[in-house]
Amino acid sequence: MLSDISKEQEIVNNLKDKFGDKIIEAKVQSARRVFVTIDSKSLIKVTKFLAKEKNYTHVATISGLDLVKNLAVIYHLREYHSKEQFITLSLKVEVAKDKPKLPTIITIIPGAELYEREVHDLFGIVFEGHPDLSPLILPEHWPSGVYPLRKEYKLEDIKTKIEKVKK
Amino acid sequence: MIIEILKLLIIPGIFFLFTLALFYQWLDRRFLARLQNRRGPMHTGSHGTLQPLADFIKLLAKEDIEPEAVDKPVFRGVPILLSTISITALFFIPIWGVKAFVHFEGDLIFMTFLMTLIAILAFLGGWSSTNRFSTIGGLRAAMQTLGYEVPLSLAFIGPAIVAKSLSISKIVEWQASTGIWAIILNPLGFGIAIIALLAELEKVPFDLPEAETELVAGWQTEFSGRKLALLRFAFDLELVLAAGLITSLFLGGPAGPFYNIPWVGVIWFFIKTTIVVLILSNLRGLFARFRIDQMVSGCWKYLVPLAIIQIIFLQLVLG
Amino acid sequence: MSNSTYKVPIGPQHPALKEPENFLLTVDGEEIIDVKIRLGYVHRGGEKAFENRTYVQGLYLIERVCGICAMAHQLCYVNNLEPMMDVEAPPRAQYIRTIVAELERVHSHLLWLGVAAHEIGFDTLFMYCWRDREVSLDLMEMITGNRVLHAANTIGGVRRDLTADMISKTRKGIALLKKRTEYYKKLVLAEKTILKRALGVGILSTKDAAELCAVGPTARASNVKKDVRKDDPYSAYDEIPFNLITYDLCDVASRVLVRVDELIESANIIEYSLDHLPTGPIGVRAPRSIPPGENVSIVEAPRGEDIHYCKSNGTDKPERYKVRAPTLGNWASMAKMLIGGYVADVPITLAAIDPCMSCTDRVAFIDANSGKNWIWSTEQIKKYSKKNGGR
Amino acid sequence: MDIIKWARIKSPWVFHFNAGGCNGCDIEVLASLIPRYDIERFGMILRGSPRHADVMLLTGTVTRQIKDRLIRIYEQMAEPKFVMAIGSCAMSGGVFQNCYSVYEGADKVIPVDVYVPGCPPRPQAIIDGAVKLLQKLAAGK
Amino acid sequence: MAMERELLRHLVKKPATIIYPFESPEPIEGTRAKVEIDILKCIGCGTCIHDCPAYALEMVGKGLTCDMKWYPGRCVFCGQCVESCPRNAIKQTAEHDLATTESVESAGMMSERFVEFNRPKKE
Ligand code: SF4
Ligand code: SF4
Ligand code: SF4
Ligand code: SF4
Ligand code: SF4
Ligand code: SF4
Ligand code: SF4
Ligand code: SF4
Repeated sequence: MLSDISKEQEIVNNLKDKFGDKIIEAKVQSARRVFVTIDSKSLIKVTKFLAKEKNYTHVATISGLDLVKNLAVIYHLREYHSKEQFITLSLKVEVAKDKPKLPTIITIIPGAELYEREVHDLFGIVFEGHPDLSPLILPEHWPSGVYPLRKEYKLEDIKTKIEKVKK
Repeated sequence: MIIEILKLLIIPGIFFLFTLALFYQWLDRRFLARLQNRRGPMHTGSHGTLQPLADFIKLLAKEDIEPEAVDKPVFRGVPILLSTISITALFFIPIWGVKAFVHFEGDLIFMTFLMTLIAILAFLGGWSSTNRFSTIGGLRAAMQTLGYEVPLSLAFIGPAIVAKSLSISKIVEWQASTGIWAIILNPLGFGIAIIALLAELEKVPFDLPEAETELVAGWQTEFSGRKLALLRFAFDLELVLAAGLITSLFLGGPAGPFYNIPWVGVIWFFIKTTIVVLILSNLRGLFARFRIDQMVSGCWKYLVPLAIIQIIFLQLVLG
Repeated sequence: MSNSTYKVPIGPQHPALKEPENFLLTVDGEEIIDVKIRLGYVHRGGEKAFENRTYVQGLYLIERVCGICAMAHQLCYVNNLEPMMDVEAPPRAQYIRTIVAELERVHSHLLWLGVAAHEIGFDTLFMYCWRDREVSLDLMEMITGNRVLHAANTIGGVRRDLTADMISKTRKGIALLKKRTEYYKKLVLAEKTILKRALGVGILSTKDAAELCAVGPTARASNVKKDVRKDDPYSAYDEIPFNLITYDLCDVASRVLVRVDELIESANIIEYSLDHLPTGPIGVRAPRSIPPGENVSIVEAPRGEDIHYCKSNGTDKPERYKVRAPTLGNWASMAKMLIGGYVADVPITLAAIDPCMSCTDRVAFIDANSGKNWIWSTEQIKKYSKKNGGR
Repeated sequence: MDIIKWARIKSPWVFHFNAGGCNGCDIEVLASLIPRYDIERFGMILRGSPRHADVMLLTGTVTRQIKDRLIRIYEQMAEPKFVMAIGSCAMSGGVFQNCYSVYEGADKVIPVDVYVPGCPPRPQAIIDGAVKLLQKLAAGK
Repeated sequence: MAMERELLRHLVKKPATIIYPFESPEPIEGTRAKVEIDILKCIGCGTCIHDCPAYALEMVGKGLTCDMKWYPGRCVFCGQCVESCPRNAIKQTAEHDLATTESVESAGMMSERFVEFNRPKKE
């Protein structure tokens, strides 16, 4: 890609300057695609900085990810207002699988509420401070503690688990 | 006496009305389909003419579910009453000759009363179903009455003033004998009556009580089987009634060349009602549904003043 | 709650919704004072299925997230995978993709116009719109082989080439559609009954639209200038000139107008692409597996932006595939539009954002205020109505 | 009763139920109403209320969440009633086979009378299914 | 008024309806419907089965002697099998009318019903 990626580089540099070693990895993948991995402890600080000072107030979606040892959450953030910049910044944090806890970002970006609930449903990540993490899309009679998108559940396992609960 | 009974059964009578009702339903559906560039029912009987009959019989033979929660006596009574009233009202319409089967001075008033009754029955039907959609549908039917009732009555008064009588038969007689159709003096009244009757029939743009996209099937949602068959039949009869009324009050009923020969009169009547039905279906294809508040306020804002203007105009011309 | 307010459940099975979802409206007379939503009826567990399908199988699974923006989803999918595989579809394929994507927009907007007309009880217009929509479906069947789920793309290109015969037929069809669209625009502006039902209904101000993250035509009808095709061009959009349509009435009427204008715009795009169609191959060979990596792709579907995230692990199956489809972005705005309106306006307001739940359902949302998860069964409703005097 | 049978065959009112499909089938069901295909020719009218209908047009994968609804709606229909399973989702789950949240085929939940393969079946195929249903009725049952 | 004119225009126009099944619409070339396998061309490589998103193909036996099954109730008519086959043994015809009413007691019958393509067996 020969396109101009100075804007993307700029936001990455900004983040690096501001947070230093809290940024584990930051790369410009291609035009308008930035991937940043940060330490889970500084999630709130980084999001606040992005939202308040860089105008990244639009959360396109939140993806969960199972890295076998850890779980990861990716916030796909975007600047909503300006027209020239359409950078999608994917902010990744990792959490330990046995203690999947993260602070909620809905105090900064209210639109994240539903996405956080979805991730909770499918991966079992607890967002501390979220007002309501009740099941969102999974069917009724869903067995508690089964998070279908985690790798340890094979498709068939889930099915048999559901059938069991029904009986 | 025997002739009277034969008449009751055959010519203006029940059998005739039944056929006419089904025929007009077919005509309405086919015509609308044509306007929409479709074909409409065509595989039942020749050109689908037997479609309404098939629908009717099928519904009669279908299981009749009465939901637990309904108010049984009312729920059962509404379809029966509705079709009886529609038939009764039809006997006031002169079809065979200029005199209706039943006629008396003031039967026009009685007719408006019957039409209100029909709307009230719709409300009762919806209310007795105790289903959300039905209830709202019923309420809407009642509210709608508030809108169209007054302009409808005012529009009916026009021909009455012209013929100086409140009897439908007399009005027809006057038109037949003078050769002047009331529509000539009452063009506005004619339009208003058509619009108001469209509302009475709960057809687009006034099909609010059974608006499918909002209320499933409105106040009819819970009816099934026989009851639904009767309801639909009652609406078909009402279509005949509406067309017949317009024909009688504005288009001179069976009047026309050689109307004194009994069959010719019926044919004239038939032609005129068919035209009215076609006008009604055309309007049905032309508009989007109104919202209930728009409908009621529209009636009061436009139809009522127009109807009054029409009457004042008549007074000036005749007076 | 006073006695005059009662609740109207809309769905999960309701004629105004093509798909099963549940809305619960609290109404006062005919006016709506509260909206609660429960989704989840169409959750099929597709995202897990991706992890068990190869990338090739995924091509068809992704289409079936939704039958209306199938092409948009598939395009997003291949746009996502191709950079990861380090292949690039040749220019001719990019143009064909653009053409099919725009044809899909035409079909989707016409479908929408018809449904909207149907929702306000204007069945004649519904019939006409859908009749004309058949033209675009025929074109798509000719180009791709199917009317609705096209399977037009392969990873690395498109499946079928455009022949000269197809091009001339497409031109003819598009010209016809353009004429009809102009007629519809005239009609919408001239017909009193349509305007009456659309003007000032379901207001969503520019500020709200931005705050609630509305996307697609819904946002553009609220004068938010946002269109992925312009902002983040993919396929051949960076070479094709077209206008970004916005209206500022912020109501149902402007949502209609945005779509009608976009129809004409799409027709222009197709004509331009046909005129400038590059020659060359229509696809390149793509590997079956993808080296570890991740990517995000965004596509402007007929209803707004569609965003996919993919993580690969070196095999021929994705580690994780995530889809966020357009309608979800508009849910928050919807509640805003409904409150304060009339029951009779619900179908048209709902229709105006063109909600299709099949894609949204990964994320169901219930009630923004209380967040309590409940569905009303018929029995409950009956009980409730008795308690409240049945009025 | 031949006349009743005749009436039944000539007047099958339909009711559309989406049990969790992708829209593809649903728009094709709607498309069979439009001028090009016009199923009203056979006297088929689309009704909003299951109580009025004879035939349920079932589209989409039956999801776990909607199963109870589907059964309830089916019970609300008045006898005699028929079900047309439209699309591969309603027949076997289609591409969603072995997903954790779907039943593989609607006939695991309610009895089905006609199966219309396709994804989505085009309107002709749906009409063909309807005609085959009517033929089946005419032949007996 | 624009609308009324349009309505009346349709009165004289022929309806757009195609009286299917008594008359068929113009066939469009290349539409994808029924899957047919030329079993004599098939070498039993299994690529089609591997790529089918709906598990609609099944191989009975192995290699050159295998037979194939196709499940119409599962197939989504995507055409990937046609694309994948190295021997062009699979094609899709334009036959859409695949509906069936045959009832089988067992639930889930449609997904169990298949079309079988058998190799002629040598005596
Ligand atoms: S589109 Fe119209 S006819 Fe069809 S189900 Fe919906 S409301 Fe009913
Ligand atoms: S909600 Fe839709 S997109 Fe999501 S997993 Fe289910 S089927 Fe797939
Ligand atoms: S918004 Fe979603 S459900 Fe609707 S057409 Fe687009 S992808 Fe499909
Ligand atoms: S059969 Fe195909 S088109 Fe129909 S709902 Fe299922 S995936 Fe969609
Ligand atoms: S993809 Fe080809 S080589 Fe690989 S298992 Fe399948 S048939 Fe064999
Ligand atoms: S057309 Fe698609 S679904 Fe059908 S057998 Fe071939 S690959 Fe499988
Ligand atoms: S891909 Fe072709 S050759 Fe291979 S098994 Fe399938 S049909 Fe036979
Ligand atoms: S010629 Fe084709 S079928 Fe034969 S080995 Fe090569 S790829 Fe396989």
